[in-house]
Amino acid sequence: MTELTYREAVRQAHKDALNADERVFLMGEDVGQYGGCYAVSKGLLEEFGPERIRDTPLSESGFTGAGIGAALGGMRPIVEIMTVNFSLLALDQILNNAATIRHMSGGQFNVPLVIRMATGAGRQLAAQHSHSLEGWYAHIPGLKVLTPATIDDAYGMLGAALADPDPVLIFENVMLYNRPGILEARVADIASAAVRRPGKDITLITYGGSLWKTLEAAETLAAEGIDAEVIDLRVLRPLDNAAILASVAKTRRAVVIDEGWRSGSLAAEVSARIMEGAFWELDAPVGRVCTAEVPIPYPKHLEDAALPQAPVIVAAAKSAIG
Amino acid sequence: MTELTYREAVRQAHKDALNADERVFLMGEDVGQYGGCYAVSKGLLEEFGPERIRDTPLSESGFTGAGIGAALGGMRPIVEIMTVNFSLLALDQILNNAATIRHMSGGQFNVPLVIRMATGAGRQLAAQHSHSLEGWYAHIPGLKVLTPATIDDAYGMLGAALADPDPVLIFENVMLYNRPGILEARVADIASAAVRRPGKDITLITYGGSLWKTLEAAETLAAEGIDAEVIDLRVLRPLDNAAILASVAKTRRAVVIDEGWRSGSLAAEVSARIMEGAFWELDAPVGRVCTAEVPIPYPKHLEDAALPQAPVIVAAAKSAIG
Amino acid sequence: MTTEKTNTKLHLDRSLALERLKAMIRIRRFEEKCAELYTQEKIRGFLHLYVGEEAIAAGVMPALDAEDAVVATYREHGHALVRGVPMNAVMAEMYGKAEGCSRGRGGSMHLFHEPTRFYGGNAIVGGGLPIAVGLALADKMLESKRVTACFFGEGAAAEGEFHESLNLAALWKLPVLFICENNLYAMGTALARSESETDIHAKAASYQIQSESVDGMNVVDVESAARRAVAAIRAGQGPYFLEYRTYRFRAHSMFDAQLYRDAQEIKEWEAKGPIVRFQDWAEAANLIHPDDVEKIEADVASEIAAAAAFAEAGTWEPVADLTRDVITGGKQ
Amino acid sequence: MTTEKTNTKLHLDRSLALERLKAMIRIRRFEEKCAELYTQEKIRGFLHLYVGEEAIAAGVMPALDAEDAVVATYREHGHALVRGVPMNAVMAEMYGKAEGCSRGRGGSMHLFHEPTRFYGGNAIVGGGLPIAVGLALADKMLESKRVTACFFGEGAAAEGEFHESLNLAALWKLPVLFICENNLYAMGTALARSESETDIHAKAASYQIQSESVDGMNVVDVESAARRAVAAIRAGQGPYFLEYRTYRFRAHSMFDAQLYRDAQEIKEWEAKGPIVRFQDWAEAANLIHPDDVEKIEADVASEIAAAAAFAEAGTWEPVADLTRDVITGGKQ
Ligand SMILES: Cc1ncc(C[n+]2csc(CCOP(=O)(O)OP(=O)(O)O)c2C)c(N)n1
Ligand SMILES: Cc1ncc(C[n+]2csc(CCOP(=O)(O)OP(=O)(O)O)c2C)c(N)n1
Ligand SMILES: [Mg+2]
Ligand SMILES: [Mg+2]
Repeated sequence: MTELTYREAVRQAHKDALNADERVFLMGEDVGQYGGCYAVSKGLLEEFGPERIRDTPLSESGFTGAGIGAALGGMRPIVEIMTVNFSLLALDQILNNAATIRHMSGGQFNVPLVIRMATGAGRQLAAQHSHSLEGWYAHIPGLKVLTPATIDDAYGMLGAALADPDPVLIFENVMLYNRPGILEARVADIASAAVRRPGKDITLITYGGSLWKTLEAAETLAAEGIDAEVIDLRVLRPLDNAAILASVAKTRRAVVIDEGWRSGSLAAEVSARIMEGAFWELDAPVGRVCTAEVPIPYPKHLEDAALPQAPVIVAAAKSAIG
Repeated sequence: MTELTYREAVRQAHKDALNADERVFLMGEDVGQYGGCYAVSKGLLEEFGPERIRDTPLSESGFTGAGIGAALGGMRPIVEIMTVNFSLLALDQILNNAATIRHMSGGQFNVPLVIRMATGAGRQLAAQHSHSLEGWYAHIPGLKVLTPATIDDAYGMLGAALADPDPVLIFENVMLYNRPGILEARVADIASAAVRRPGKDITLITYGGSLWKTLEAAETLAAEGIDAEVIDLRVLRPLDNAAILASVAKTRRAVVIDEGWRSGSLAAEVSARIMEGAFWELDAPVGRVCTAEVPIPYPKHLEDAALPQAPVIVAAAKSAIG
Repeated sequence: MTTEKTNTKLHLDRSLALERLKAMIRIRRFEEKCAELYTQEKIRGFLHLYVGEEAIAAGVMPALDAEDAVVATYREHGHALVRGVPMNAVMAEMYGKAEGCSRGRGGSMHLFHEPTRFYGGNAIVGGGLPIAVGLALADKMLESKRVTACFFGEGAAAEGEFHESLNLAALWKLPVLFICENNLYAMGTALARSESETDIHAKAASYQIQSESVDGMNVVDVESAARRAVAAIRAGQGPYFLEYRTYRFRAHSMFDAQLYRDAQEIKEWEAKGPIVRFQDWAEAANLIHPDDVEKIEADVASEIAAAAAFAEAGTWEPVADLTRDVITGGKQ
Repeated sequence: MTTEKTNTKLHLDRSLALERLKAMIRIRRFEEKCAELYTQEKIRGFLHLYVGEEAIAAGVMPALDAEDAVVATYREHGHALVRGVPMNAVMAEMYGKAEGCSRGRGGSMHLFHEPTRFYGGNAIVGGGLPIAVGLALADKMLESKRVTACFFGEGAAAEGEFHESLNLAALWKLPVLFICENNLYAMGTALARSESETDIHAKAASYQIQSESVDGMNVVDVESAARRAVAAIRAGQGPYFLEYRTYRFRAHSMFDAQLYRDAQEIKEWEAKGPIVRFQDWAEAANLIHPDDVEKIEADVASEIAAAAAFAEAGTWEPVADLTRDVITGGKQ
């Protein structure tokens, strides 16, 4: 077991999937000759050739729709949309076709399509290149939405998504690509949340890039005698209600940490579910630490201020504990 | 004061705006010769001519972006996207340009654009033509999101939106167009929620097409001795927090009724805000009545079952009262 | 669905003539029945009739093989019927019954049928084109000889998805047959008010796609062109684009007051309607006889009556199954 | 910004030659400084250099009037500088300082400037085209004679928004100057791997838009074409499309390993670079002299040094203002 980065784990998952199933192919802008905008697919073109590592023109709607068609036609496409910011151009295909075809065909046609995209802020890419819309996508019935945060999930979720008969969106937080770790489990489920740190005083619920900030906050809290449980949602649609409620029933307090803009965030949904499922167990209102409601500004100090950060998580946890 | 329909109120608002300000024009698919897909703009072409009642090709992204440009260039465009279902094709322009330009230009450029669209289910138009995404749009900073439910708002909100220096989205629920009423107030604010029925036992919070079902439910409850307060949010972004919290502080119970799909609905945001702002005042968990998480099916009985209905609202209110 | 093998030359003998005429009459009468059922509120939602355009579906489908795929629009009853989706299943779908070809979930705009590879039924203008490209991409990668036929209106040509799809298909030399049903109007928008270049088939050329503009009111021309196109595609020449010039005799949907065109224009087109024209010609050429038509009409009438009865007798899916098939294998 | 009136004929005298040469050198040195500042982490985020393409901005901007509008991409430092956005404000923006032309909010990809009607700085490929169409629509409705110049790369031509925008502009005869900077690559994707029709300016013709393909490495040709185009637009002929053939000498951004092209190709293009070529020609034609170039270099160097100092001395916007300007008049 050697150390590898999140990026390498995703790349290895692609290699293994491409080797395991002839129907699998990767398609997207600059996945081939350029090596992938975040270098995820570097080297794959040489190994698998241009048919299976397929560079596309700048046509997000067109090639995402083509992914849907190819999935209907018997293939197992992985569509890479460079970043979530460009996925808006493909949203009609994702919502009106990928997410609905199974249902509106009365169950006749499946769309076994995997769409991967980078998400998140933190690299000073400003207002049009820093969205965190994975929680937003989780609103759409018919989709599964995954947010791998660990090396194991970076690797394992791709295979699980490919095995799923329905469209699956995988959001890779840009700040995680360089993160190193050890690949331990080769198989990931895409149904359940994970307790990343057990604790008894408060539940911190998060996913994706914010997991690591939350774990950092949990350590700070531990130093101050507060034992936080950290839940990594992993799958934003469908949410693992049972895991959330079980933890809150134990700790009686919760804070949700979410890189999405606050209003209409996934954190709101989690809070509402705790309201509905654990209101009588709560000793304090569920808190939210989200991104400020602003298109992300370019300067570092403002970008940092806009995003969830460990000290703010710590403060929110303390205020929930009172 | 004569009776008119919601459709006529929106039409009259257009006429008055077109007469009041030369910079105002309406642009969209079939707004002219066809008379508008929901007949809102019928007769306007004859009255104002093809420059100001401008039929566009099927190019949602193109003409919405053109609306942004025309707004930047000194006009006051009203862009009609036939229905929210097609607005996904224009989402890149709405989110990445309309909502961000003021901010990312450091406040130099405003986008005084109004985008109107029909929204909602109930006409058996099935999976691709029945979305209720207004709550989803309310996630985006930089936009204002309006949901006129009454004749007064159908009329007044257009003028208020045109007077606003920033992009405003107006969602007209398709089930309301034929609703008759009297136009009373000619001016509408676009900042506050409205109490449509005062009450003391529970707060029912809703907006748009669901307002009337909720009022109906309130009457049923009244017959059973439960005095519900009904709040029409009117503006989904920014939400009128104060109005929500003031009512809940009084009634200590609330149900949110929202035609959006449940997970990630606006109702979740409202619930989370009550959690944050009125947890200690609550005598019961906040309930949600939302649309089932399914692309809307064509048959009437299934469509009805998917959407919020008065009996379900009544049941939710009763269960909150316990 | 016709089962004859793809063949570029069209030998128009009596049996073929009868078959094509019947296909068109079958669509026409079926839709007339639908319009009637709509006023009876048996069929609800949007209903887009194909009346006047039947020659296209009737002429194109015989050029396809059983293994080929079809992607259509919300104006797709005709395509589904000629492709071979059983009329009973189509009619039950119009009613929203569980016996419908999409189990009632889709309605008029979303006819789907796995056995004939009929991929809908898409209510988003232009939304089907990328899907067709993808189906063809799958076929190319699987080294199959299948073709994907993609139908859309001329209004779709203004959408960005049209542009992206044509480019992808041409760039990757995919086996897509693009079929533009140019009926001159997109709802109330006449072609010249939506396109700077009104010669639709010329657009295809700008993507280096072979294309033809064809009289869509003449079923023989329609079929000949479709056979040429399918042959070229199967020969590995990449996509092919056919513009069929046609006309919609009825309103866009059941909600259209038709303010944008006058009755005279409709009348002129009706005079060159695909059924009357083909029937007259075939009778004059002695390929068919008046009593053939009577027989067709009678057969079709009883098929339609049976379909309506089938749909009437169909069942409503239980509300408990509301969230079935949102995702595979269970409720969400 | 140059203030001379729009003029189709280009009289290339000494002062003009010096001006164009300086414009190009000014961009080049500014960006070299930016690259240096990037390695020092003074500039962060994405940084897309225009090196090799300077002749286009330098040649097009003089053809515009002060009242005209400009819409550009994330590779827009050169456009902003020649258009007349003060270098200090551009450099401060690169730093993210409050004195930047977008108050630091935008950074390299989002230069905006109201006084010169510079509408950004758009980081979504193709996203600026509909905006340019709208600006031109406003001008047409206001019966003004203004032109909107819209810059984009050849990669954008595959996007649906390109298609929709060209059609709208042509259909409505809007005063848009479309300027395609065809540098042969979209990130790592060579033109032939993204377009079935690689002749970009031919695309414009399919929308009935007047178009030309021009050597983008020759500032004189660039300007002449731009003047012709602007004159045609102002004469009410509708949109005009210019394809400038050029080449990007540097990586796409600071994160690009350039696996997709070889050093030899870059070298060949560098030899025909816009600055070296124009300078050699103008010297040979005795329009300018080597010491002119020295003076330009010296002036530019001190301007850049001053801009960097200005940016260094600039201030960070207080965190308390984070949500300023999300909406007008206050925080959200
Ligand atoms: C993206 C999108 N925009 C708008 C509509 C509304 N709409 C439905 S059909 C139609 C006209 C389409 O015309 P055309 O493509 O020519 O097909 P036809 O109806 O004439 O067969 C419009 C505007 C839609 N369904 N999808
Ligand atoms: C819609 C969208 N898709 C993808 C990207 C990522 N991206 C940024 S620049 C670029 C290449 C654009 O190439 P071209 O239009 O030729 O302009 P150039 O960079 O060569 O000047 C890509 C793919 C983007 N910014 N926007
Ligand atoms: Mg049409
Ligand atoms: Mg390029």
